[in-house]
Amino acid sequence: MDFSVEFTREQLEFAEEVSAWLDENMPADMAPIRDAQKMSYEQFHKRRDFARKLGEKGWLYPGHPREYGGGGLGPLSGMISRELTKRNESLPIVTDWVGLAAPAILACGTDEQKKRFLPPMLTGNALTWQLMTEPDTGTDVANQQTNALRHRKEGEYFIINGAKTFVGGLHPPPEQFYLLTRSDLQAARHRNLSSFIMPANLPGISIQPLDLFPLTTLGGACGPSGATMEAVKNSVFFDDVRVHQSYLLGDEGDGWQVTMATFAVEHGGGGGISRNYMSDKFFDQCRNNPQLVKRLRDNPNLLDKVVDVYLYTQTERLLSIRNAGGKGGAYGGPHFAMYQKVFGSKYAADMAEVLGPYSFTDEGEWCLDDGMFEVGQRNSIAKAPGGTPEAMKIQIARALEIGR
Amino acid sequence: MDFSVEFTREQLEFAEEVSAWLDENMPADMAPIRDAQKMSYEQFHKRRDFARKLGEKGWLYPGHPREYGGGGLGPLSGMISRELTKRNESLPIVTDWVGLAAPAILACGTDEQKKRFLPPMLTGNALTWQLMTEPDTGTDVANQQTNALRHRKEGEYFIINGAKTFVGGLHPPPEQFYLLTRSDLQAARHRNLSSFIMPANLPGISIQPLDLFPLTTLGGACGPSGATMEAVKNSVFFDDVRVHQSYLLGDEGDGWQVTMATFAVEHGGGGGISRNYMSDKFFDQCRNNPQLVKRLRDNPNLLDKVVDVYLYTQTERLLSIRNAGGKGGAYGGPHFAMYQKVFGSKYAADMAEVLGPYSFTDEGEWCLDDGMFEVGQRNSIAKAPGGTPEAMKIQIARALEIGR
Amino acid sequence: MSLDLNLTEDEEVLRKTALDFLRRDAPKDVVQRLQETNTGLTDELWRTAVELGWLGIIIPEQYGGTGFPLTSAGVLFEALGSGPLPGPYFSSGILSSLIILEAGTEEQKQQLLPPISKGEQIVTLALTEPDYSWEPGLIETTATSVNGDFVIDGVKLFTMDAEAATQFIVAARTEKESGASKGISLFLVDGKSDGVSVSRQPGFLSGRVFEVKLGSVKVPGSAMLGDKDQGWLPLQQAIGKAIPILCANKAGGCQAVIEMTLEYSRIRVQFGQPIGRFQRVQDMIIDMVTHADAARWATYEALWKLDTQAPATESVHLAKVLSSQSYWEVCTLSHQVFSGVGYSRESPLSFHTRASRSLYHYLGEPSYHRQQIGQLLIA
Amino acid sequence: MSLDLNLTEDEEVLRKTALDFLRRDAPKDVVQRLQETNTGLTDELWRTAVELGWLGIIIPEQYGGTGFPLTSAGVLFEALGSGPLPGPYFSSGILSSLIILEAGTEEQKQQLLPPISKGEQIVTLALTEPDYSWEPGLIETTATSVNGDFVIDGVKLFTMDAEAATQFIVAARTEKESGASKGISLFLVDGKSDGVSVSRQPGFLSGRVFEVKLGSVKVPGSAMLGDKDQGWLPLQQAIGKAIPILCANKAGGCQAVIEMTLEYSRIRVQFGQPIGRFQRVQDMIIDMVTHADAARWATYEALWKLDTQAPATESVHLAKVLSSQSYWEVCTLSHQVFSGVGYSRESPLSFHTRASRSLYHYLGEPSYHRQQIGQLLIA
Repeated sequence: MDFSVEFTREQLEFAEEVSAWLDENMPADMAPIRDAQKMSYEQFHKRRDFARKLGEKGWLYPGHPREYGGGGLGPLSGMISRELTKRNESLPIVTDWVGLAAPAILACGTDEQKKRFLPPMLTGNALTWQLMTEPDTGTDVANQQTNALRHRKEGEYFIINGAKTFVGGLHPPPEQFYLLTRSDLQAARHRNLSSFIMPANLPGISIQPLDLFPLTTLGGACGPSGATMEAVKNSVFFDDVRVHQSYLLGDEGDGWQVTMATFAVEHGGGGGISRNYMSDKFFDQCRNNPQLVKRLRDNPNLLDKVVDVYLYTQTERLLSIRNAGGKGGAYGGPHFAMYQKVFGSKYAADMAEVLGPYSFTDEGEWCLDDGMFEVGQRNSIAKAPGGTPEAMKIQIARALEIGR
Repeated sequence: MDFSVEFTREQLEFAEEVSAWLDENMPADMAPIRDAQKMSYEQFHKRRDFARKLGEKGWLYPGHPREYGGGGLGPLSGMISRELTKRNESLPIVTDWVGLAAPAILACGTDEQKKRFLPPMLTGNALTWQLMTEPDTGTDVANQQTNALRHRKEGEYFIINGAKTFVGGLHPPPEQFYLLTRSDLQAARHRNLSSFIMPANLPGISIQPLDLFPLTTLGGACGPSGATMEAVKNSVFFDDVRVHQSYLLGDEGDGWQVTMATFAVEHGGGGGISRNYMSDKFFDQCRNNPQLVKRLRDNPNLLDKVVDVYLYTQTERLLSIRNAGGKGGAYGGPHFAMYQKVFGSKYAADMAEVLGPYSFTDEGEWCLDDGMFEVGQRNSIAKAPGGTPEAMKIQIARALEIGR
Repeated sequence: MSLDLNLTEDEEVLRKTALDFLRRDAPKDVVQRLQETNTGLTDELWRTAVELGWLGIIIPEQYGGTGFPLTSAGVLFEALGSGPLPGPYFSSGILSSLIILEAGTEEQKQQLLPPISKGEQIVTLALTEPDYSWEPGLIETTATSVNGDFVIDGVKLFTMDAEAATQFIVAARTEKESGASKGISLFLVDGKSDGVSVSRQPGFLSGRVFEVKLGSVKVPGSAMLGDKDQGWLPLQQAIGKAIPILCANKAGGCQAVIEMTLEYSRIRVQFGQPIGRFQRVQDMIIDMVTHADAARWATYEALWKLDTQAPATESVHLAKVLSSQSYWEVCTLSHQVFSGVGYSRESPLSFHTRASRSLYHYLGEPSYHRQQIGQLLIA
Repeated sequence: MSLDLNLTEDEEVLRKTALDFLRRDAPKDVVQRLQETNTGLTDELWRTAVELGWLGIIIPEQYGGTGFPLTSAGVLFEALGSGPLPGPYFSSGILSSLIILEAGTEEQKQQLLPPISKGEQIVTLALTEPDYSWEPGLIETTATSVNGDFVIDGVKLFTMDAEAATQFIVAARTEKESGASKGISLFLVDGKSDGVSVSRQPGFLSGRVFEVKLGSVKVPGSAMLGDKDQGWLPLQQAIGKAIPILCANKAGGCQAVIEMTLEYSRIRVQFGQPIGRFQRVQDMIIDMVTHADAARWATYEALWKLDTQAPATESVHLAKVLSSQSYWEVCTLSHQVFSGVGYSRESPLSFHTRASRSLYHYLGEPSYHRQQIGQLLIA
């Protein structure tokens, strides 16, 4: 076995190339914004503009096929986010939702659809929100109440009515929606759905931001790309929205298959090795915050809590290694993502115990690490984004061949 | 509110009377036998004989109605087991299974049945095993495969065929079985069952002890009455056993109702306030075992494990107080019993961590408290006796009005 | 055995009154608005609370209160916890009053307690410092004697309700060379004194906590509560009595969260049935009930012991560990059941999440109390 | 990144051979019988294991072994853990061999290792005493120098495989006044020496552990492994290398328990469907998999670090904490799934339950290793 995570010479050389390019092309004033809910319209678009610049080089989605606007870079692709991460910028801001729609298009779209939809998405020109969740549709994704029904006379058009919620991100509207709907009121469950990839500015569409206190789930928000679109969620309302059938993704009635292709990517954890930035910062505090160092030396019980956090985060890392290293594992369920969600709130509690009430304040002289821990604590209660642990357990049980 | 658990003057006076009687009537050589699987036939019957003596005075089941052989003692009844407990004898050995059948008879039996069956049971003359579990019937009690079918010609007889397992106790046979069967192959689920209270020595009955390593669940085995019949379990086989209909308990087809009346008693926890003898002994060790005292002073992490055990056992005690004190609680599920089962194995692990491998040895110079902890550790994995935690959670969810 | 877990008639009235008050005067939109203010108060709410006698509930009659047992205060604060109602009710009416009762001279009690009871003065404890701890060793604020007056210097962090308070009880070191708990004195400091500055320590989860800077604040010798250098013991005793009332407050929060979760799990439908039918959801709720029940009964047992003068130290520590952890965990689990709709700042669940976090370390975090239990277990 | 979690071809062969061996030569009835014996051995099994080279797997070729990397030994012992196969394979072939390699002189290695590798000698470590600990401070056994010989006095408890062993490695104090880890020397003591007595410490869960009494046992000066007073460091280093192989053994046990539990949950029907369909059962199994996966990969990462001479201390502690707890917890959860049928002494689950308990404290209980991690985290 080999647990080393060293880069090849080729990768390191490419990293230098990326770094040099960034020195030249990355605008100033892109310092991280810990609480993304506070990102202004200008700050947001500065990041989008930069993403387009990355997109021109194929570096926004470096792993996606080059013919559709990706970088086709294979094992080199990881270097780009690594170099971005080093600079600790709140980037790449436009990738998150495209990241889910693009694989669905690659898996289920026609050649024509791939050529039409992917390039603007992969070059950062078509910000695309995924619209699945509805007020009555959470874990039970198949239970869509938003209807996309064929127009009675102009049969090549669909008329969409309904509401989506907990979707999208900062500063609407985006360019596109990736939308799941019910398109057949009679057909059986799982056969009554259709997916669309469609413009977001059609008449009858309205968007309303929600006032939520967590930003995203624990892992996500604490990284350098914490300030992503996930920071703000919205409701989207469809009121007799007229959409041409050419925006259908997959055939009419194929919505469930398209969705499953999306989930396989969303819940799989992506195959990268987990790095938990919040716990990194936490251990830094334990080593370097003089008051804390003193308390931990005097109070072995508190130090034992630090060990708890260590064990949780090591388990998280080891499960992500299993995910990434793949073949040695016994099954392919989203075990890592589920663990991170369930135990994220457990180690958040331990961190708070150790750090004291400093964990909860996010501004001023007495806040730690620019309020990172307060944001982390808020996020630790959010388990829904990207799929609830319950939904993941359903998948894991299926992978273990005990669940349906 | 009042959390005091003091006795009334009347209770204390009665306790003295009991104590005096015990001084005179309890045989010598009844020292506790920690591992009840090692209790010999002679030791067993010595205890049964003494139980009959208690039964003559109505002190074997002091709370049950006097007219059927109980003591009718009301609030005084607790004093008897308290005085027995003080002497730390492995008593009262015959009570356990009668304890379940008797309430079923009281709730569902006819007057005639009560008069016929209860006195021998409550005076210790009819040891009665409860036979419910089958090889394919655990949590799903309604799924009985043992058939009691009317004889085609002699219609007042039932013919019983099938197998029960994980039932009964030491040194078979007992005098009676309290048996649940399927009596109707056509009727709907829950309406196809009948209960019997019947002799255990009929032709066609055979009993085979099982070789199990736990004795009972955590709480039970660690008390002074740990060495109960539960220590050994058996399989019981019925091969064309002929039983007269006068042994039916409740009407034919009422088996489910009778069983539910039994469960209400079995899972309710009985209303007493929990005392966890194993954790008592554990805290004694922490205070008085010189090596352990030293380790706990030197090692705050280990002391923190002791605190974990303390918190578990206090929670257990508090839930039992809620059970006993009743009306303040929000619902009436078997929460205390469930907690004890689920967390019993957690604090068993903590105890082992603190006590070291001494926890696992049950004889010789180096074993602690006469091997009590080894027995406790073995028992901590046994959750089925008296109902699995899963079955209890079904009941709790029902009591919370969310489960069916 | 005289075990009896029922409320007395008086307690039932207190409870009902408090719940009615919340329903009528402090429904969820009011609570949400109050949360965002620096005082957690409106004049009307304060006036009503004073009229109902809540500020003087544990203050003896001779000092203008009603002198109810601690258990009754627990019942009241359990009910208020279901809001949870913001405001300095606990800080002033319970904790500070108890400190004055434990530490103050007869004269100080007569002078200070009636205005607290009438709501004219709002007093809060300023104890913890940058080296955050509920143990005495880390107090660095000093009070230097100058011609019979004292000059106080230091920084107090995470001071509850400091903006609403008219006065602070400040723990300061009057003797440097003594041991950890010796040489600490308590002072009543007017919030308007020169040298006092108060600023909020912001954060959604932080609650109403403030930095209180004391820069050469001059107070008269008469501002000292009780004896010089001897402030720690009465302070500890007062905190020990106040803790289970705070625990009751958290237990009330747990109960409210459980009720809203049960209700939601009965009406929210997924896969064709109420989510409460799913074993995974049931197990979360069963966990919540276990936590909350243990916390509630540990709390009332501690209160009962205190009211009957039984040794209560261990029970108080137990109650604080269980209730701090329960409230935290009950909210976390509830969020998992509610998912998206619980994340809204308008959701009452979020009020409780916020309270469960902001009260977690207050009067000692669980690990502190666990340590104390550990010492008692091997004593 | 060169992350690769696959076994090498050699390791696949080792694994397959070991699993075939278990199926053919040590099926469940044999394991059950061996468990009840004092040695855990039969002559045939031992001979086969020797022929397969298992006793010399980590012993370098110049001392008669095959000198495989530690990872390979991990693969072998993971496979054997699925039995779990009783017997002194680990005690002699891994732990004692590593101690001799770390502590012994060149001459001692040449003399002692070949017979271990050939299975002619069975060596086990006798370290822990009534004041049970894996830290050096509590060793009270003494070795007194008398005319170039040593006289050893003391009691060693929970000594694994002592009945099967022909020789013990005994840690004894040769210098009283030194610090905790100084003044300890290691001696090779023949099991048949005068003054040695061995008796089993019985108990279903205790495994094959023995009290070894050393009453004025005389050994020649040449019996000392390595340098006088300097035994603790090499002992610690050997234990550090042996631990992850023991962890692999536990990981193999976990995997076997998970497989039997999965299979049972697919075939056992209650309420008209396989119990694996119930969320409560699924959640227990998901927990088991989480525990076992973390333990397994922590173990192999530690082995990889040791084999590549990377700093491995933290990883070794991590592996021991996770694997001891995982094996314990996986068995406990499995019992909840199996319920009654798992309680039988004939059930293979009970073999694992027994092993998970008896190996829990061996080479340091989790709290000991947690403490070490804590120190590293703030170092």
